[in-house]
Amino acid sequence: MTAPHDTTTAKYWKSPAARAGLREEPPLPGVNRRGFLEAAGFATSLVALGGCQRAPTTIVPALTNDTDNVRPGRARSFATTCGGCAAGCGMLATVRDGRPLKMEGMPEHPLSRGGLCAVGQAQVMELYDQERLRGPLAAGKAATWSEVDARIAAALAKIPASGAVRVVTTSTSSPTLRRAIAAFLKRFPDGRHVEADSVSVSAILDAHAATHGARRLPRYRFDKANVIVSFGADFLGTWISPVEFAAAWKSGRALPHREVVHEHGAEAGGAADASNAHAPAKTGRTDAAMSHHVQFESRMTLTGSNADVRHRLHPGEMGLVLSHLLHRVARLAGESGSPTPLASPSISAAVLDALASRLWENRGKALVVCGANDVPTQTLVNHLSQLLDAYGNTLDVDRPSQQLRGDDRETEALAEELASGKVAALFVADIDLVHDFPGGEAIAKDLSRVPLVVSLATRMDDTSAASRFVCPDEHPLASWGDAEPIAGLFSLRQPMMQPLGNARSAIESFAAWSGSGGTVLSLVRATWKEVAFPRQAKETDFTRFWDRAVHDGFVEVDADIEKLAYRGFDPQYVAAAATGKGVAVVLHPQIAIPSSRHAHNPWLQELPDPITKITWDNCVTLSPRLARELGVADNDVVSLKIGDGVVLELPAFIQPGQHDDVAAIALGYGVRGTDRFARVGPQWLEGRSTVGVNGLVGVNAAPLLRFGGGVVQYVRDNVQIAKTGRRHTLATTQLHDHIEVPANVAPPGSKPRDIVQETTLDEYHQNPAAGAPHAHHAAEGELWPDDHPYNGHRWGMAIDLNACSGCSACLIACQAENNVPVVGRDEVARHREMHWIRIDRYYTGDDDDPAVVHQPMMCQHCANAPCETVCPVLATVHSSEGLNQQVYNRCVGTRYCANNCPYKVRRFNWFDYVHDDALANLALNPDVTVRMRGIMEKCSLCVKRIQEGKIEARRLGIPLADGAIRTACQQSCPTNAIVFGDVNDADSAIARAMSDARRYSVLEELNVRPSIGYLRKVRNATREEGDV
Amino acid sequence: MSSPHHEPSSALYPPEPPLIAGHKSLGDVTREICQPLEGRPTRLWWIGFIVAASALLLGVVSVTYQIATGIGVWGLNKTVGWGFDITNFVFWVGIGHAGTLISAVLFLFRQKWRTSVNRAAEAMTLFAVMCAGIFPLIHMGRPWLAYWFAPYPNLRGPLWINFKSPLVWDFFAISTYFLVSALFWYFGLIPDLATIRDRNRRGLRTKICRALSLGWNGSARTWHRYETVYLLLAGLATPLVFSVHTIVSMDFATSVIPGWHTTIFPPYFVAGAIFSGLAMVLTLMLVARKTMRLEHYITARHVDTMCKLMLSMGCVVGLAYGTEFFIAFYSGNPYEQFVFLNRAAGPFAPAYWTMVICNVVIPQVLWLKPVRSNFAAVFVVSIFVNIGMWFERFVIIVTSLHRDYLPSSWATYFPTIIEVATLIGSFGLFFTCFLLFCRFVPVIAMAEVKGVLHAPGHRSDVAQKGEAA
Amino acid sequence: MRQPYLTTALVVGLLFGGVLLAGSALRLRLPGNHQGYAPEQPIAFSHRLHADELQIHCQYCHSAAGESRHAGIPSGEACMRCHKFVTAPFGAMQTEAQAADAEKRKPRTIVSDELRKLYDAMGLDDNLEPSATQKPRPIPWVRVHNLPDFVYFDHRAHVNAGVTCQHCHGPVESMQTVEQFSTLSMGWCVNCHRDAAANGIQGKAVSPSLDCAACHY
Amino acid sequence: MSERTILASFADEHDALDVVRTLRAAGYRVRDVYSPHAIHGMDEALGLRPTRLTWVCFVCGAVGLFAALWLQNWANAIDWPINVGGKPWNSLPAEAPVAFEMLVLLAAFGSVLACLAVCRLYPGKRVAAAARVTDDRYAVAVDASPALPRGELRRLLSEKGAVEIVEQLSAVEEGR
Repeated sequence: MTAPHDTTTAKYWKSPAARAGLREEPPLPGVNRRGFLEAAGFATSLVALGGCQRAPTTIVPALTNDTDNVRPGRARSFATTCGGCAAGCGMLATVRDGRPLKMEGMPEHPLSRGGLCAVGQAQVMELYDQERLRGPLAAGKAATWSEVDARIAAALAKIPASGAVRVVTTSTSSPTLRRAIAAFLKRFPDGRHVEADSVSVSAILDAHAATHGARRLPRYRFDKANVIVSFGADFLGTWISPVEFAAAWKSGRALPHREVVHEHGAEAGGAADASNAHAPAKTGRTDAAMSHHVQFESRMTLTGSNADVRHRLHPGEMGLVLSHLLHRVARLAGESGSPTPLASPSISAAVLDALASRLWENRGKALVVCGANDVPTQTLVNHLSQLLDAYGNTLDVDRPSQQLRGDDRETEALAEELASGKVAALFVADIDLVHDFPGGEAIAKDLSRVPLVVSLATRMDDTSAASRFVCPDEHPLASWGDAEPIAGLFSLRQPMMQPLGNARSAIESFAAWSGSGGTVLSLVRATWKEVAFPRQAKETDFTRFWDRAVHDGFVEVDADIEKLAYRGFDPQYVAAAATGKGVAVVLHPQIAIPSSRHAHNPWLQELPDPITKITWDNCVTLSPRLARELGVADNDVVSLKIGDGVVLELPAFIQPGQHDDVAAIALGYGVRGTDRFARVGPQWLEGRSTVGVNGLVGVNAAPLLRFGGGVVQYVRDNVQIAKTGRRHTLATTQLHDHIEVPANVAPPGSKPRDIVQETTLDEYHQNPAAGAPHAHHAAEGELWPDDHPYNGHRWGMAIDLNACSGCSACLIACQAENNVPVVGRDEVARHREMHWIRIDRYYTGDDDDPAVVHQPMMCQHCANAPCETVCPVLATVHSSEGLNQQVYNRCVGTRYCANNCPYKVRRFNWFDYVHDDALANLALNPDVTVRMRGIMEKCSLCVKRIQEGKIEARRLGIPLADGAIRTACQQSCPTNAIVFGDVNDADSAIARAMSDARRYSVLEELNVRPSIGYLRKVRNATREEGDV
Repeated sequence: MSSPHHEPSSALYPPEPPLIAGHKSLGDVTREICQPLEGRPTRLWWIGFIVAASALLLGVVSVTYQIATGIGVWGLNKTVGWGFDITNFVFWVGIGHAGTLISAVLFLFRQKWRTSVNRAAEAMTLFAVMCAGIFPLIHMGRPWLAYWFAPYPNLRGPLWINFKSPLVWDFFAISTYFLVSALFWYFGLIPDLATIRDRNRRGLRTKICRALSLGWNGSARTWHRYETVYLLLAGLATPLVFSVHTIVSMDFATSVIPGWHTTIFPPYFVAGAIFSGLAMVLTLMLVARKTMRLEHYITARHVDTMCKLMLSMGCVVGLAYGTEFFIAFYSGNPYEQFVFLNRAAGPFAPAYWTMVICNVVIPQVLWLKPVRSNFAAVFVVSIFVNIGMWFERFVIIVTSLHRDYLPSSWATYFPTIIEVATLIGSFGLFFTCFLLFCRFVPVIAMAEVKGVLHAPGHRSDVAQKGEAA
Repeated sequence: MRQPYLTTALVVGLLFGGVLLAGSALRLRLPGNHQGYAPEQPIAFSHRLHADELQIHCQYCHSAAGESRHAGIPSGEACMRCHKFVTAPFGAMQTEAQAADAEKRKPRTIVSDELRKLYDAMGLDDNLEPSATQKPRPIPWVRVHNLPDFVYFDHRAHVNAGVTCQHCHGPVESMQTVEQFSTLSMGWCVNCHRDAAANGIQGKAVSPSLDCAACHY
Repeated sequence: MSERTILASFADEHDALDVVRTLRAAGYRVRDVYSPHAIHGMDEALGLRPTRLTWVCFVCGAVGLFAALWLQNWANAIDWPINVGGKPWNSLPAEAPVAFEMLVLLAAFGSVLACLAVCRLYPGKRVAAAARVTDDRYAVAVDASPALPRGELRRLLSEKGAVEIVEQLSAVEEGR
């Protein structure tokens, strides 16, 4: 990596010494975080002050000198590694005035390739969280580190030689942390590091142990696959490493730029005109490479919603269908070995035949993934992958994933050990055993019998509450750390600010308890020197190696891992069908709240689930038919009962596309402490609380989990569902799901609205403009062609619906960038969410088994904007660069503009939204205002970034380069679905996108001439298969 | 010298009941109309006043709460940005139309029967426009900045206003309408104020009347100019009446929202406004007639004529409903078709059918003479029309907004108690003002009634002139 | 009978004139216009002394003006670049130096009252050594130039376009206490932008934007 | 002008109208007639010329119209042209509503204020209106200068139905 990072704001810093104010090298004695916060304070006072009277405000300059690196008001980006989940994506943190503000993806990072998911971006909210523990606790009381360390040491000293010492963490790929834990455990004869994942893929590793001889999680290469078959794996949403997979998945489906083929050479008009000369040849048929994605799943996942072909499948039948598929492929491969008569599956033989031959034809380029945490099923997948020559091609086991390595057997064993009282000391880091694991309540009881329980949780979770000592880990944004998500990919984490309290990195804590001590920086450096540095030959000097790592954020070195050998084709087919098992309940992670760790994040809680569009709650989703049979409607509270007596009461939500014998519940809700959100929204006469009857946000579904077959079972059969008669309103951001209007009010002969346009790959090959419902209107003349010429820049955006997976990372990017307030459940239920960008999710076709499309929707910046005409006070007008500007100062709040917006993208400040948490306010972007009540707001196309880009280019005396300005949503998008730029710049990516044959405007017939173009979705399936 | 109750002498003029019944002399008119102002208020008045003032108080409290807390206390949302607020606005503007219509338009058409009702109708106009004017003000997110609607020189560049916005047109139309209506009303009131002034020699009332009557002495030269200017005002007010609701309708007609974007709106709104205004005038007149003992001034003939007018307007409104549906069907525009089907069968269907039944079906009973002459029945019909016209505006505003182009953004709307209280409060304001008006201002234009006392059919004038010649 | 009209006209005219006169006499301004605001600062820093007499360039202290949205208030450390040595007015220091010369001793450190405040803030004792008791703390300067809500001003864009500091801030180099020179009203901004678009800045053609979003976002 | 006037009151408008015609035919100067309501034909009988207030109305209306058109054009197209919804800077149709409203507003207020001015009506004006002319009497004020035969006049008035005849020396204002 040699090219300097070029972002809109700044270069990364080169060495830690050059940067002032961090914990390691305080530049001036006595500079503490207060100095920085006060320095930062002057930016917020700008926002807070107003009115006509002049109350004196103060400007408090930083105490330290203005070094070359810190300029008040200038933001700079630093490379680091995301700590949001175990995936370890590369991240750029934008830091201004000593505080990290905005998390963005790192384009050069080999895993995430520039994207960053919603969770990763929302970390700032967790950093600036009032309730994050900021100092050690002993027996619930604040203590000092030396005191706590001494007491822990004393307790450890009392452990007999036979005493079991267990360190439980979530999967961690951090070499330093693993070393620190190992060093700590070395002292104890029976010391073990247990990795436990709240959502486990243990079965995949176990299956590889069976077929390849080692517990190993392959790295899935979706970018190398021509055919992707997923059995319930939500790899675009929550499975293992969604950002990495989404980027790779998209790169296997990217369509080349093609323009409309005109018979008479007529132009498509508008923005297309200028760029035609520079465009590649206008071609007829091209064989655009696009992978074929088939999804078998029981519930509607984000991945399923993006599949070319989707089949509903009972979770209990997955093994059977896989067996059939494997059997067919084996026959094609000439492998014998299908002696077992198999039950016939619900998927038709023709479908399986076609799929098998498609897979076989694409062997070496086929990828079969399975989300089931079931060893026999995963073993079948491994055999199938072997037959399809996937290992070494679409599956990488030589540089495997280390992102998830949890072993459910060990977790189960730990639970048993706890129950038997064998454990003498337990250290729990980054995982909530009590809340997230089977038998959590029993674990809570057992914990009280363990002589020493130390929790390293960052907040008071159920496990911490049952621990004697809480030694909070520092937030990933405020401490050093590292990760090795893929064997040989060392990713560094560096602090972005001075710690806000007295928390201590887990690395440092374990080092302290093992007696070796050391600061986290010295420990990380030591690890890198001893582990990473020797595995590469590029740099010979460790300091240079280290500096490069700090600058780049990651280093690629040799993987130090043994090769695997396939043990031979010997499948144990799953013969049984799923019949007779009644309704199964499927427990799954939610995209917004992938684990209970993030339940305290208001941004994520208010992030609508990409499929259900529900915020602030989990629920039990039922298929329309099952709901009909049970007589359940949306928002009815139902009770779920499984034979062994667990009863759960949750509101129901009808989810089209779900299997009829499945009820699905999201994990990670009902978390201790979420009662804090009871009053998160505006408080008024009819305002309702954000929390449910249990006083928490959502209900914890983990009590339904069980150990079985050596794994945690996320599917439970024979669940009894009954109505309770109570209702609980689920706050959804979308009321009408279908692209067609309701049948009772549909005009006779009406067709679905062509808001989202799509076509099939075959049709696209015939005609790149296939799927357009009518001829382009844009070419028709303007009424006043000379009045508004747009001679300078003209900003535009194109959104590739074929790339957009609906993951909603852009929502959080926008929220962080533009200070979008959190409004709470009641306000969302009243359809008053404030997100500037939303993702419209439409169902098409059959209600029970629909196809799904996702469409990001934000202000379209129409050239003939209906909103502008109606504003009486000129509060929304058009800029000379084609932006629809919203001027908060001038807005009097008639809401006429919002009414007249055909896209309904304007958001009104119904109340003064809460901004009284001074700490949380540190996450506010000082370069964008915080709007008061009574003001309309909406997407500004990140005009702050546009201004910044223009001013910087002018300052440096260079022309504004294409791509120098990136909007927040564009930056974050894992699939690069969003292109932004100057349409008047004929060489720009946006001009090319705007002239693409797939490009269309939503509601083109209104002739409002949006500046946002959409690129038509293409499904690699026939119309029959894909429900197009 | 002819009697005031002159029988028409020619067959050309079929016998008509007199405009003013009860053989009144000029002095009777003065006395009977001034009496309610000079005596103590009746118990009925007090009851009405207390009820109205309580409603007003409720409204004041709810509006204060709303302004202090935010528009969020209404049930609006990102999709339905206007609900009760603009519904009430259009409703009250509509009510405010009959007054000026009766005063000005009927004056131009020389409809002498207007004299008994024009004063009250004009007052009603003023109060209704006041009620209407409050809603655009409080519906703003930042009502304290409402003065930004006016184009005044400022230190912002200067930054003017958007003269292309229908809301600016509205601002000009409503304020002009209010000012001109107030002027028209006051101008017509001057001679009557002089009458009150001259009846008493003492008291605060006399002092106020002396100041406000501007030294009116009934001189023929003044009357001569006064009549001309009154005619001019009527001539100006007539197109003004039509312009106001035309402009109000443009708030919707110039938008892009299906169900709003339609050229039928100006005439449709004007007809609807007159319809609702007449209904409210009828409601009030029937009440005032009973409670203020004005049976001789507001006669069956007045009510009958008003009923006929109302019936015809109801038919126009019904025609508009039908035309809208037909054009939606005929246009082939799926969005437009959907909006109308959604009105009739969607979530707000009850509101739609309430509107149709109240505005189109029920007024048809007015074809029957017995109904028109049964004041109780007419009263009930007028109440239904008032309800129906409120729902018409609700239907237009809310059903069009709640489901427009992108199904993803479809939403519902349900009013909060604050909105309901504000609506009640606006009625409170209206009736409080009206009751105060009944107490302090002659409810019937004495000078005008005196002018027609001698002229049932006005044959006497002609006859006299002929004799004199 | 003309008197009433005459009287009315006269009264109205007098009232109007009175308001105008009173307005200008009392320097009444429209709400929000803080022209002339000159708050007392925690340290009586004199721009006249530093910028005029000593000819220190504005951006020596306000060093971020060319690179950042904010011009930046200098940190205490920036002051210390000079005031490590200059601890009191020149005259006083000279007198002490002469006295010390005369008495053949090392000159004592003379600290003026205002600079004492700076050293206090920096946590320095009488000999300008880090104090054991006093921790450094930033100096809470009072903001003079304050824009209304929802407005951004970028120093960088203006400084690099060639707008002089004095253009907006007025003759700061002549001010003992800094006061707000311009109205900072929107019209003031807009008219300057219009003027610059037509006439350029110091003969250089520039393209100042009149778009709302140039400042409002 | 202080002169002697005979004020004759009538109970019926037609009597008043009749007597005015008769008196004027007989060469008497009828100063004014006071009535509780406008009497049809009285302007003719008194020989009043049509008022020119209509022209005031027209001029005010024209001023309102053109001022509004000018303001809108100047503000939106010349002083600070701002792109609103891609519409042209100045478009007459969009300016029509405001221009019309301003026309009506200025015309209405202009003519009323002008009328009050020419009629010398203003707040606080003290009048000595003839008795009951704002109630139920019609009063005819006849110039009773000594040159004219007063007895004859009184007789004529009684004959025509005057219910009351008063002679007074008063300041009589005369309209233009």
